[in-house]
Amino acid sequence: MASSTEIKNDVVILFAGDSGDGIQLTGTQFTNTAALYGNDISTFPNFPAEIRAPQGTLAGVSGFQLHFGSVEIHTPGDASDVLVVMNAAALKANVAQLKEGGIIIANTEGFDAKNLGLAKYPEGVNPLENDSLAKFKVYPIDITKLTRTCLAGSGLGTKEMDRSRNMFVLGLIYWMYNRTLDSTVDYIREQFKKRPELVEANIKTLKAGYHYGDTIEAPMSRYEVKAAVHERGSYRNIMGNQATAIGLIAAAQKAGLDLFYGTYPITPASDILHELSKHKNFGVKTFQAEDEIAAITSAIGASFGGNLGVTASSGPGIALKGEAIGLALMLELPLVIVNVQRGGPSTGLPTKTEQADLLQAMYGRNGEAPVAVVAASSPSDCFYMVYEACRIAVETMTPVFFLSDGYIANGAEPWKFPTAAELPAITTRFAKNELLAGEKYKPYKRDQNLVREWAIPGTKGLEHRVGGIEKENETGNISYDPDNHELMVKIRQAKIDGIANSIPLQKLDSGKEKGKLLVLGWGSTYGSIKTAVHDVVQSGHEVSHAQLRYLNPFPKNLGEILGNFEKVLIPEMNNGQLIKIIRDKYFVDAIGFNKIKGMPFTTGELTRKIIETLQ
Amino acid sequence: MASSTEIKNDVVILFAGDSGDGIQLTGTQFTNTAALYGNDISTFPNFPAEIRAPQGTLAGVSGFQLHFGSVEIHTPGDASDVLVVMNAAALKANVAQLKEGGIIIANTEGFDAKNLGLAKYPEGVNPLENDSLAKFKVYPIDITKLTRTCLAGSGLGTKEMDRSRNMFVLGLIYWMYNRTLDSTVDYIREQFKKRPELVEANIKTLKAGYHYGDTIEAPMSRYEVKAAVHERGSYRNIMGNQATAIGLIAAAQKAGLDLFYGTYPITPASDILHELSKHKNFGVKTFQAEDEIAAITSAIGASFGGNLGVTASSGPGIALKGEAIGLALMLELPLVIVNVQRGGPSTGLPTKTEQADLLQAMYGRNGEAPVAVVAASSPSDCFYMVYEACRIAVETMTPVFFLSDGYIANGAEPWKFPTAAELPAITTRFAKNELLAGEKYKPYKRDQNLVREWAIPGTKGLEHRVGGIEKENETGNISYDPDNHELMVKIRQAKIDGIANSIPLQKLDSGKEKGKLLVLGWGSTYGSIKTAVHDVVQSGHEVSHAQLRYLNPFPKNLGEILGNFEKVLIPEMNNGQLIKIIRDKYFVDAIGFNKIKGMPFTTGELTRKIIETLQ
Amino acid sequence: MEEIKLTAKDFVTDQDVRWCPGCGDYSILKQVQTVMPELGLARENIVFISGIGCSSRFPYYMDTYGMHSIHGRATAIASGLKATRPELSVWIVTGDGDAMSIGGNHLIHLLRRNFNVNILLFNNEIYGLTKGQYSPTSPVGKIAKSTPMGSVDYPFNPLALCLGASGTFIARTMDRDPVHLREILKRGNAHKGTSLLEIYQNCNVFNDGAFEAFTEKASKKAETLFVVQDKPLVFGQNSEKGIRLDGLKPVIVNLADGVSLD
Amino acid sequence: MEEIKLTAKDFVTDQDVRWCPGCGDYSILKQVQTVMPELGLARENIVFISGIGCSSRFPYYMDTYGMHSIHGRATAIASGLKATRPELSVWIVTGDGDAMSIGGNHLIHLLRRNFNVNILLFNNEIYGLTKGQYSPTSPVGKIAKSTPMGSVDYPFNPLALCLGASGTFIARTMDRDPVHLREILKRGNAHKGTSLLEIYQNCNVFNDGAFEAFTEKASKKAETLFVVQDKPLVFGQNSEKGIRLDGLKPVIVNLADGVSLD
Ligand SMILES: Cc1ncc(C[n+]2csc(CCOP(=O)(O)OP(=O)(O)O)c2C)c(N)n1
Ligand SMILES: Cc1ncc(C[n+]2csc(CCOP(=O)(O)OP(=O)(O)O)c2C)c(N)n1
Ligand code: SF4
Ligand code: SF4
Ligand SMILES: [Mg+2]
Ligand SMILES: [Mg+2]
Repeated sequence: MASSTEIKNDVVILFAGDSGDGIQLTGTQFTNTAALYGNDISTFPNFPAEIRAPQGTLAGVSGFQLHFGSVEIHTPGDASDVLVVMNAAALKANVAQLKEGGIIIANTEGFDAKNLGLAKYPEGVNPLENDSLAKFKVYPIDITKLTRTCLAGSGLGTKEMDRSRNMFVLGLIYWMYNRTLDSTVDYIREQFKKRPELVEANIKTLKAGYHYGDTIEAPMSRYEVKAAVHERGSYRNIMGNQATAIGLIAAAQKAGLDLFYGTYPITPASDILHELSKHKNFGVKTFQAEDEIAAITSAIGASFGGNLGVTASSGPGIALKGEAIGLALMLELPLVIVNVQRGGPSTGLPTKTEQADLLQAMYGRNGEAPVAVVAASSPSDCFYMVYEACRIAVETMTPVFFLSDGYIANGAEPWKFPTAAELPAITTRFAKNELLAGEKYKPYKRDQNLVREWAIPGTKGLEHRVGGIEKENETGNISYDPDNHELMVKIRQAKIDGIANSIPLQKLDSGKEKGKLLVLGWGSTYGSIKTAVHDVVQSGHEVSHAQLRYLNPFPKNLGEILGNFEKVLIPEMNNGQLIKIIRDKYFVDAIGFNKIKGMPFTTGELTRKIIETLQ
Repeated sequence: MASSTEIKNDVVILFAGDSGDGIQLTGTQFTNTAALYGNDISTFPNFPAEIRAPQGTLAGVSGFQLHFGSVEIHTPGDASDVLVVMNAAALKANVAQLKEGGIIIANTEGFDAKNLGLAKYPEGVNPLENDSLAKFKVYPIDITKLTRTCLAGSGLGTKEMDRSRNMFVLGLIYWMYNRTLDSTVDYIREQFKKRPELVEANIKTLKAGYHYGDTIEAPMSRYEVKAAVHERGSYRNIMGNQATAIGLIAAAQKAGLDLFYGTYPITPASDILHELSKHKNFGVKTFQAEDEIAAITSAIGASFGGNLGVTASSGPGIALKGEAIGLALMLELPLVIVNVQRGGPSTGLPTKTEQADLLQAMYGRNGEAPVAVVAASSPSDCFYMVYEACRIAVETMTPVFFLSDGYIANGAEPWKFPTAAELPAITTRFAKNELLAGEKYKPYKRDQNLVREWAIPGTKGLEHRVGGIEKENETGNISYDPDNHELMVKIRQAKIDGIANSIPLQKLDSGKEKGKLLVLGWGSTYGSIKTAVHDVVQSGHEVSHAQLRYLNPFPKNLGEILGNFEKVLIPEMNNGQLIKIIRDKYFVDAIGFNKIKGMPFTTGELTRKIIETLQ
Repeated sequence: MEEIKLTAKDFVTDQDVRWCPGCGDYSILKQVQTVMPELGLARENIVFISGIGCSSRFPYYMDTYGMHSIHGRATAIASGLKATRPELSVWIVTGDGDAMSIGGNHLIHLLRRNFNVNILLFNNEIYGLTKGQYSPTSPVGKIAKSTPMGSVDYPFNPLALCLGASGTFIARTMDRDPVHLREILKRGNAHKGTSLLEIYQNCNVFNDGAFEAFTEKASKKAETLFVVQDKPLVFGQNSEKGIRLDGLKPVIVNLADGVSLD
Repeated sequence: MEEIKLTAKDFVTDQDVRWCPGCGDYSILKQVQTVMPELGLARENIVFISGIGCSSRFPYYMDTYGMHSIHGRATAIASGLKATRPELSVWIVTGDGDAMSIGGNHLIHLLRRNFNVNILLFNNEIYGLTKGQYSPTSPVGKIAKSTPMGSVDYPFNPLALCLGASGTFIARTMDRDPVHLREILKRGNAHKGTSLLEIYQNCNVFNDGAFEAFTEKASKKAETLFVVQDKPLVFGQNSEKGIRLDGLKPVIVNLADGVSLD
């Protein structure tokens, strides 16, 4: 029997189950459908560290949280409205984050004795059968059985049938939120085109799930989440690593350069390589090197040859690149270093997020070795900031760090594809031979921004040598002269500082120009801080928010902004790194707020801290 | 004819010539003789970057500056009283640093047309023959000819005869300062024991040089520099790298451990390896690894096995060790990392000195990865501070950075050998099996200082696994738990901070407890700052001086000390690194004074800056 | 000595094994645990050191001393340990990427120095832990996550590389052949010097069946040649094929065609 | 094309050469500058890339494009350059420490990938620039700065290592044999794929005479064997010795004793 439809501004759904249950796929499908529908979205996949941890165990639980709405969405949400669990472990691991009165859809087959044991429930205890879930709306459904009956006679083995269980769930959720099955149906057709029987089976199960909503005895309510009012344009749902790959290609195209991507696989950066390796047609060369040192040095070789050299890794791999970064900055060649940060130190928490590599980016090399540093504030911002990293590298002839992290790398949000015209110009200045007769070429001659020319092999008459030993300014000849060394150190620093002239001034994301408290964030904490500040302001307080994306150099007006507030609060997903630089550089007695749990800030944590700081 | 003897408190002599002229040997010989005599001494060898740069060229000039006196000596001196030059290039490169009225002893044969050309003197110009040296006392001597005549009939070829020229010079200088030839004669006998004819030749030339002083027509005056009043004890003349090697051995012995030194050669750190490889008898194992990564990881393997694992390099090599340092701190094993700093970035200035690797030591790794950092303030202090690095590493089960630099590594000073009893105890706590029946061993159980035990392979019943992934506290099992990660990050930080309880409080080197200005230095700038502050105080100003040797953690009372002064001046041989940490940590608006020339500060530079700051 | 009385169980830890169901690593773990007691070593004198990778999780499952270190460096760490504690029995567990990509330099230098340690190289011709990129042992044309159009690099032959690095004991075995695997483990342990044991290991998630030809009943006999001291190189369904040197070129001959076994 | 008209002089830079008087590097530099004009390459299309070491100063003395990079990485840098600019003629200059100690991994992987570049490996069996420590090619027992009692490590045979890494062109020549050196340089340049040229180079300051046996008139004939396509392996004072395969074992035979040249 049909049931009432309630209107909601936003909803958080968490799909959870074994890595084998197709949880990530289910979540991604719903996300895409919602994106097409025009909802604003933020997602948070949460994988186990092992490829396939043992089935049914707590360690094996894979989750996909998605937050969609008709209003602006900036975080995956602190707690969920709907929790879909394929087994007992999935329930146990996530029920604490379910809102009171929230909905639980449980696959009863995943709650048999074996699974309850693996989930470490005491002998004979089944949460679905005692009152432990009293404050939630629980829908126990034998999804396995329903899927099998629906596919009976399909000729598929039970193993293959069970693989479609996630489609049943997806169908049911589509029904719950009044969504069409079209895009998922198209996906299924494409995905299994070589196996028509699977196309049929999956679509059948998807529909079965959808219709189950109507037929289910325990009446389920349906909800409507209207489309958000986005500015017009073609939107797509994008993850940070994809956005990074596309941003690199866009920048290379705009600069009129070929892209060379030298890397060595590492979680959570590898997907950028996977994405780029599909785009050879755009003049993209990907090189899976033997190690991180070869990855960056091959990129330096490519840059020397006139390509846009890019290398990427995560913390441990970046630690291996320090010496070579020093070489690149001595040579004064363009180089982009992508660090998709993860939990450290050492191998640390490979699949979790953290912001603890900022100081490494700033200081992780021998000698006075300044490089530019930028960071992305959201999945789609990865596109813009890696693009900026490329622009700065090419126009300043210097290595530039682009910092992302596991949270935005795998998280997704709807994104409006920019047109090439909308993107800032990138001017590449290859040196031409304009020497007068007998004149010697000076590879380290500089323009007013202290930037040298890019004279690439193949240019007749500009033959020259570069190297990592200290060089005489202009000529580039080896020089041990004491004064020249000091001059060169100062020039290399001044060149980086000068980048401040080509980047936008810092804007406040919200709040007044002057006031009691400024919350200063950087990188991926943007969404959580924005949401928290918004809530605090709603509750009648006065707070301002600024999010840094340019970290070295800082925007010129940052000092002035900081001076306008009585207090500055700096939340970071580390033990306090940006705050060290701010205190030193601006001599502002900023207050730190640190979370080091491999997880993004929740809005709640931040609002509490902000209000506490205001007192 | 004999000539008057004038008494002097201190004298600076600079020997200069081709790398082939035996300059370093001459300097070292005079240094040892002066040390035996009881003078206080400071030396500064200055090599060309090439093994043997072309003879006669400015790039090929090798210098050895030595400052000795009856008073306390803390620097090699800004300018020299005596300049001995074997050729024109040596004169040209160094005459600017000769005091007005200073003495020049020039080997005329090194001033022929060819050498004048190589030294880039204009066609036909010979400084010895025009009045360009009017303000100095010049003694042109054909040392080559005199040596050859003295060795005529010795049966040696001219090439071999000429190799003794430096002995002639040395003899003359010995005469000038009334020194006995004994120790050099002994050295010659030992050195050439297999070639008696060379023993005879060199001694003969040495004496010829000595007697030449009496016979020379242009009367030379002689000087007397009385012995300094040192506290009693057996003194030897020691270079920083030697002191480091001996300090490592002493620490291992005191801790009751074998020493494993895993390294890869690099200037200016290699001499530590050369020194240690002579001491296998002290349970020292040196391992020349295939690269810096193998150097440090082999040391980690040795530490895991219960040895004192040590690795050493200079800037570029240290940059390669970052990832492995992170592993060592995750494992919580003792490890000493020696960085003999040189000019950077990248290959930089390999044979010059710099202090630009402090921030790399503090932050040059991925994730939140704190390690302890100490630095030596003089050649002999390398012994004490590397000893401290070992003590902290073993007693805190953590990696510790020991920072030295090219200046003190190759510089020398007299040093009183400490007795084992005088050295602080080092308590090694190997875990014993005290488990109760059925009890599981907890490798990460901690004492009140948060330090875990050292359970080494071979200990029955304590079998356990360690790794670089985040671990559960106490058990050490892999853990992805968010709260545990934050706990572990805080524990690792607190463990390092806690070291402050086991190190001495910061003392003022000179000056009042409170006042207008504190000059705060770290590491090898000690001698120059001490001398400069002394001079400024002599001239009636009030200044205090503190030199940091413990950089992470800082001594507990540092904040208090800083608070007692109106101004804090921080001189560094870099572009400002310690100052960043001080400003952040103590929120003191310190003033930086930076020299980035690959050369130590001169007393003059510092006094001027101090006085300027006082105004 | 009492250690002789140890059983495979004594080498099992309390950690649950976290490899994918069906991974070849399980079989290797089992064989190693089975062989250990037969080596007459005291548990406390055995150390397993690994780098990073699925295979490198191995030490957590062996109840001996162990270190799960960083990617590619197990060989160097083991060198430092063995150089200072020669009495210990040191086992290195590494993958094809860990040993031959990032760890290539330490591997060849260990072989050159010939420390008395055992290297278990789990070769699944893929990067497992990072979810399926090609490795230095993947065949040319390998379609993997990072090579959608197929890889272009020539692979290493691990045995040839290790010979070139003057290795003194080099063997190849398979996860699916427990008997041969145990045999080789014992031989490697017996060898004084560095023993390199390449173990074909099936990654059933990202490179399933890479070694089927050698491991599956149907083809094993035809495709696999077991080299035994002083025995002729004979293989084939009914041991009808052999390898003979034609000058310097090894050629496959058919024993049926009257080629004698000498 | 006009480049043919270039002479050795055109490849000399204005930087004064800073090797020790008598260093074998001088002769190699001279031969390379002599051969360059004969290769029919435009100067602007030639790139020399080196690591760190005495030998690695080489690019500063060649008036082409060049990079004096960091220790051990020239091979990797060259790979990135060649992968993106295949039309360039890329030459790598490296030492025995630079190529086979710290740079060992990149070397074997470059050989595996077989990019069309030329590697000039200056082997003086010592670390020159750092003043005389033993290297991976120094013989066992080498007394050097870091091994006062003599080294214990077995050396690499560079050619064997590179073969094991599946190198496709591997040759050895000497600083003191200009004619052979020039010949090999041309052959290496002609080879499509990675050419590895090991060049025995005398370090007269820290390892003088390491190769005397092969280079000095007195012993050269007796100790050196020049391998020529399709020619028998003959050497000796009066070409009286030869190498023949006794089964798989190469043995030295005396041609006088009626062993024919086939
Ligand atoms: C310095 C560093 N670089 C890269 C990685 C990412 N990583 C972990 S394991 C691995 C390769 C795994 O392949 P293999 O060694 O063959 O082991 P397998 O998983 O196949 O057993 C990589 C690239 C890392 N952890 N550390
Ligand atoms: C990362 C790093 N480690 C170590 C060094 C020091 N270093 C410079 S050259 C060299 C070895 C030189 O030997 P080789 O490669 O044989 O060249 P050669 O000087 O003999 O020509 C070493 C260890 C360095 N410059 N950088
Ligand atoms: S990914 Fe492959 S190698 Fe790794 S555990 Fe799974 S099956 Fe085994
Ligand atoms: S040290 Fe040796 S290799 Fe280096 S330049 Fe001098 S002679 Fe040549
Ligand atoms: Mg593998
Ligand atoms: Mg060498």
